[in-house]
Amino acid sequence: MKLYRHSFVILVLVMTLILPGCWNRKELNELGVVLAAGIDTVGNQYEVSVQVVDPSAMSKQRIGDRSPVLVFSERAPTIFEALRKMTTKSSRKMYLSHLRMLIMDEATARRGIQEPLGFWFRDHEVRPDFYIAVAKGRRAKDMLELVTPTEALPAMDLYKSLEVSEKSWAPTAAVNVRELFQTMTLDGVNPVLSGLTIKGDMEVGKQLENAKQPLSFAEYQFVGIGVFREDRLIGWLGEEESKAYNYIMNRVFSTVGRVKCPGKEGDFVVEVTQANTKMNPMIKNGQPHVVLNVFVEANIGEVHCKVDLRDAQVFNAMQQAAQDSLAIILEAGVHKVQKEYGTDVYGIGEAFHRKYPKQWKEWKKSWDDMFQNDLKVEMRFDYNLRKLGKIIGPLQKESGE
Amino acid sequence: MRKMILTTRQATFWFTLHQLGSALLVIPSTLVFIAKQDAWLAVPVALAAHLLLLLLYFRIANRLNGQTFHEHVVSILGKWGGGLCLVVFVMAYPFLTFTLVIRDLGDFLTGVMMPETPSEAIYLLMLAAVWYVVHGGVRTIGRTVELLFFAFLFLFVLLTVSLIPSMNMDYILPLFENGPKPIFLASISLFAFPYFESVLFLFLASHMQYIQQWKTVVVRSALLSGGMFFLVVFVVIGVISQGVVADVAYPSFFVVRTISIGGFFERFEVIVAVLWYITIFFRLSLLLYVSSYALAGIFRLKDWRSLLIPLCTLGFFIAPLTWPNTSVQMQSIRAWPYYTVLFGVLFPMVIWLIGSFRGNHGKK
Amino acid sequence: MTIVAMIVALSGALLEYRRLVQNKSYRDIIMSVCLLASGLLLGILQMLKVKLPSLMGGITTAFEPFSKMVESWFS
Amino acid sequence: MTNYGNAFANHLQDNIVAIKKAMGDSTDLVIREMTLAHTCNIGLFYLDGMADRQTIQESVIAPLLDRVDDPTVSLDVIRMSMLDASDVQSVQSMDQALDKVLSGSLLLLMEGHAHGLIVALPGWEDRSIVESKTQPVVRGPGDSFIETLRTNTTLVRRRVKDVRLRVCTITIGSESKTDVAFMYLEGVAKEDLVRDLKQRLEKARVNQVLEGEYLEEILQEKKRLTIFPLLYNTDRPDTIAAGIMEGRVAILTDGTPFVLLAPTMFVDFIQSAEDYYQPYVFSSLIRLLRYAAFAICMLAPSLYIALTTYHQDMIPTQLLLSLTAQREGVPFPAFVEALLMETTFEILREAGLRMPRTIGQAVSIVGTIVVGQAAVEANVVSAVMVIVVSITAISSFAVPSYAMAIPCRILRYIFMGLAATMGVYGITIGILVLITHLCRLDSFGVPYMSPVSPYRKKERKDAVLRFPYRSALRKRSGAK
Repeated sequence: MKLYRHSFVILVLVMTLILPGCWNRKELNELGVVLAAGIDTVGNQYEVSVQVVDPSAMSKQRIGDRSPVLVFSERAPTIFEALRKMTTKSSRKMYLSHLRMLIMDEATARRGIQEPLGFWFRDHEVRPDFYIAVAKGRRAKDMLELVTPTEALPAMDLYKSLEVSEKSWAPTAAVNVRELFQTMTLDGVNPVLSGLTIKGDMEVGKQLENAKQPLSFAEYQFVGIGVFREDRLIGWLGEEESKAYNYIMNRVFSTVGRVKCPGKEGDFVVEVTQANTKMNPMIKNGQPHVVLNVFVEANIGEVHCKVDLRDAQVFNAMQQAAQDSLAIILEAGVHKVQKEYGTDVYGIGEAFHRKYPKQWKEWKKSWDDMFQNDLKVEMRFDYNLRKLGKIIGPLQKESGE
Repeated sequence: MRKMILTTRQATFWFTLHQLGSALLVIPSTLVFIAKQDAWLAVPVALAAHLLLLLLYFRIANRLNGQTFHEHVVSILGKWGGGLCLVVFVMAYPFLTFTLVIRDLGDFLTGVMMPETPSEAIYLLMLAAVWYVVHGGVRTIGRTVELLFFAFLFLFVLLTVSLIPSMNMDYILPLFENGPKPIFLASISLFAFPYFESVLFLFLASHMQYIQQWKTVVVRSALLSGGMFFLVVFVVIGVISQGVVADVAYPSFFVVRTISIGGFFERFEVIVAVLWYITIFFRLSLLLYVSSYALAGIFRLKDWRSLLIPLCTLGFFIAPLTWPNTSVQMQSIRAWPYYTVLFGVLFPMVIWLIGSFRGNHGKK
Repeated sequence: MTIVAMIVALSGALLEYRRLVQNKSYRDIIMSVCLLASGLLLGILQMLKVKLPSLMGGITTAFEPFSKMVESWFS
Repeated sequence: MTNYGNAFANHLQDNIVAIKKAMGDSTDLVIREMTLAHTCNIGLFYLDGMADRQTIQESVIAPLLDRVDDPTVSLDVIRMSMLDASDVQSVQSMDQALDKVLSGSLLLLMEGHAHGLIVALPGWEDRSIVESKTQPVVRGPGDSFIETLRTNTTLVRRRVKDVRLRVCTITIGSESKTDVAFMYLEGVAKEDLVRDLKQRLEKARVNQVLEGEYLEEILQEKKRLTIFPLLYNTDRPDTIAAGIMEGRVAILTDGTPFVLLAPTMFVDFIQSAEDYYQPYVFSSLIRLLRYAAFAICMLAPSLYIALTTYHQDMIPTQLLLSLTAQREGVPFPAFVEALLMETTFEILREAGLRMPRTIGQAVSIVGTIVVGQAAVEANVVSAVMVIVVSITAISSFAVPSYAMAIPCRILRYIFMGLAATMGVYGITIGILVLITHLCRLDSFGVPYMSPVSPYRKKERKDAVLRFPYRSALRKRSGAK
């Protein structure tokens, strides 16, 4: 009898195997791997563009003249429809799990990102690990069509560039979908997105020629940070202000800053190796007050003025100058965000929420207003210049006067 | 000395995995929806409440004297009354839960892993596996769980450890934002599901050598699973913040999707799924075993195994009927605790009260 | 798929019954047949697309008042 | 029983006729008639090649001719004082006598005596003791069992010098009449286990036993259907000796160098004799590696299928792109591709095994390198598939026991099917069922997966890892 029973188990297995076949199977060569997607608003419709890898162009025996990626685009009132409509143009199913970049044009961002982004959260294929950016002054579709020289796959180029620049050049914000999701669900913080644009001749930039000589005709660039209120883009931060944003959000890993030499002509450049900001909310006279404790460690990277770096006094003066210039940047950044845009992208509201949950309940409703008008931001700095690099003095000796 | 079928170790692991069961994937969302960032506090509260409830179960267990639980119920409520109560109990609680778990599994797989696969195929495969392990009897289940628990533990630790670097303690704050009330309310959900199901362990008490062993096992497994729930809820809130947790269907799955360590240690959320299949497997095995064992006992069948296939079939066909769509399911999650109170608290309470009344009566 | 499941269940049950008949456990068979038949009946009804009530829907409507009540205590 | 007569006749000639008839005039039967002391007729019977001619000459014929001078000498006197052989017994029935002759003894009959003498002088051609072919070690004893039962028991006894070591022999197989010896330590091995084994073998009705596998199938419990080996087999005497000292029973079959050990647990198949001859840290790590190899051997192709057809989102982007590029133009689905390559490899492997040794190597080179390369070039399969298949194949050799590699190879196909229908879910269910199956198995009353489950604290020390000797005396399941 045991034999029968076991054969029963085998029967079950065999039946499940043979009978219904493979429902959800997707062979690799049936997939169009989408690496980047763009959303443009055209009238009342969304124009969704996707950048799909052409796998034969990726293989070793690639045929030289084919572009490594293809761009499909389609218009529909909703994202999902547009994506599905694309199947009429491509033999492969768009596979979204490997999405690296999602780019929206400014119009879409200004109309509200919640709606077009909903699909990317809901769909089971999309993973919450791609970056989102706003195409500044360009169409998202153009961004996808650009031929990039450094990497064969433009989307990977963008992805890596964003990662690297966030690590070593502060004025960009690599916002991935998880962070965006978080900032959108929390009350006391508003989202930001990095801006992306193309410099140069777009018409040539779309052709393979763009990657065929050392200097490209057109290239992308991450420029500044877009500031949102709720889910609508309301403005842009310039380079300095973006840097301020990153300092305050404690997202500076490393950056460089140009500082005027104290008492001399010329500038010197510091390389920030460590930056740490603590946000300390407090209530003074019933008004919100926040203290930002900024701790910075930096090295001198470049000196354009004639100073004697062996002199501790000079060095201290430089340190002070560096600190002052940082303070100016931060204050300008905060001022712009607070007074001009009046949207709390720094999450100061969240900080109050964490520390004073009761008070927050009262403030929650009118926080945007309070942020703009009542909030006092105080900054305290602890700026340390440490090292000089391989050489000590400026190469040019001070000529005898 | 009674015949020992389950060792303490086996029983502890089995019960733990049973309790983790489907809750591991679903419960963070439920708790966080109610208690926001304080949800992790609901876990110890529920655990404490559960330990109190266990005292009641222990009282009953003390009275078993080598009887199985269903024999005990019959001896208290009489042949017909007890039998009827038990049949209702079994069909409406362990068996219904059995079908719900199957359904949960199907919903998860078709929802986030393989949307085009028919749920029936998923049910069939899992039920075949569960049938096979339960058919081997408690002994086989015990051995299997002993082996697989380490796989489970390994995966669990791997996941938790890999999540810790991405945690942001700010998301845990502020504590007690809305006072203790939501925490208690949230803890009810956890207390009811899965901890009321500990009443089913009474059916297994007769498989242990001593009742004392059974008690330690139940407490230990509660602590173990409670600790894991705590860790999961805590880590999940810490990584993706309460707003997101409450808004995604399977937070512990979602959270792993966001992980990328060093650019290569990423995209391993399938581990969560595997983890979950393992717990579901043992959860189903316990529910099926208890259902068929108790039913066979009530109807005085020679072999409880003869009910396995019919029960699996019934479960297979009831599963699609449990809820027509996800919204009904969401809604039912809120009512479910109050339904299970009937079985997790009222039923044992009645048994205990009548039992002690009769016991005292007999002594006088 | 439903049919496959039915065939599997039936063949499995029949194999089981051969053993049970040998052991003369007729009581077991009766129980088992009852459960199996109700299961298969449900399956057939589903195949015929008969609208069957949802279980959890019923439970929800019956116990919603309690949950509302408790939730009101805690809010 | 066969139809030759049962008792000896008084007349030598009658006996000769009877024996000739029983053996059917086989040409290798030597009948040497001698007349001692002029009147005493005796007959010597032996099988040429089975008995050692030289020894017969030196220890039987020469002494008889020299020493017997009394024509009335009795067989008993000859037995007691005339022969130089060490093992001489009296034999009463012809059946017994012929059985002995068939296994290489010499039968001596004398006119007027209705019984005979059996002189054990086996001397057939033996293979010499060489290094183990199936489980060679780098460090450790190099000898291995051979086809002769006695040599084999000696090899074991040399390692277990204990008076409690029991060797008992039974003969099974109505035609092959194979000697099967049990070796165990009295008082260490469970008594009912030994009894049980013997009973089962004695009850078995088989015609022939040529190798241990015959016994294995007879002993297989209760017709339980499994593809896993429930008895451990090896040709290494040190492993067997260790097993005996752990309280297990070794079953030695005449005519085969493979010895069985009962009871057996899963972990035995992952252990190698060498684990005990290397530092324990290293051995433990190597064991973990073997478990990994076992898993890879079983799961690698199915995981490949599951990942590339269901869970592409689990593959890192760059890898996915290069996989996609490789799969461009491959006409088959991944499942068929895997099936094709795995089967090709199994064929190659089988061909390589059965081929004459000299050609075998050429086949494997042609098969693996040329076919693999060409298949990729021709875009029939993707390059990664070839890598996966190779890894699988190599892993299957890392499992020290060939017996365990077999179920692994079978299961691989089942897992591939599951992966092709249900992806990782299918594989997980497969693993759950597999583990359940393993946990349901018993090998002679010992759970197959012990000491891991059910957990045994003392025995665990030599299960998955090898603990140092000072903390882990090698005692396992049978010891009670």
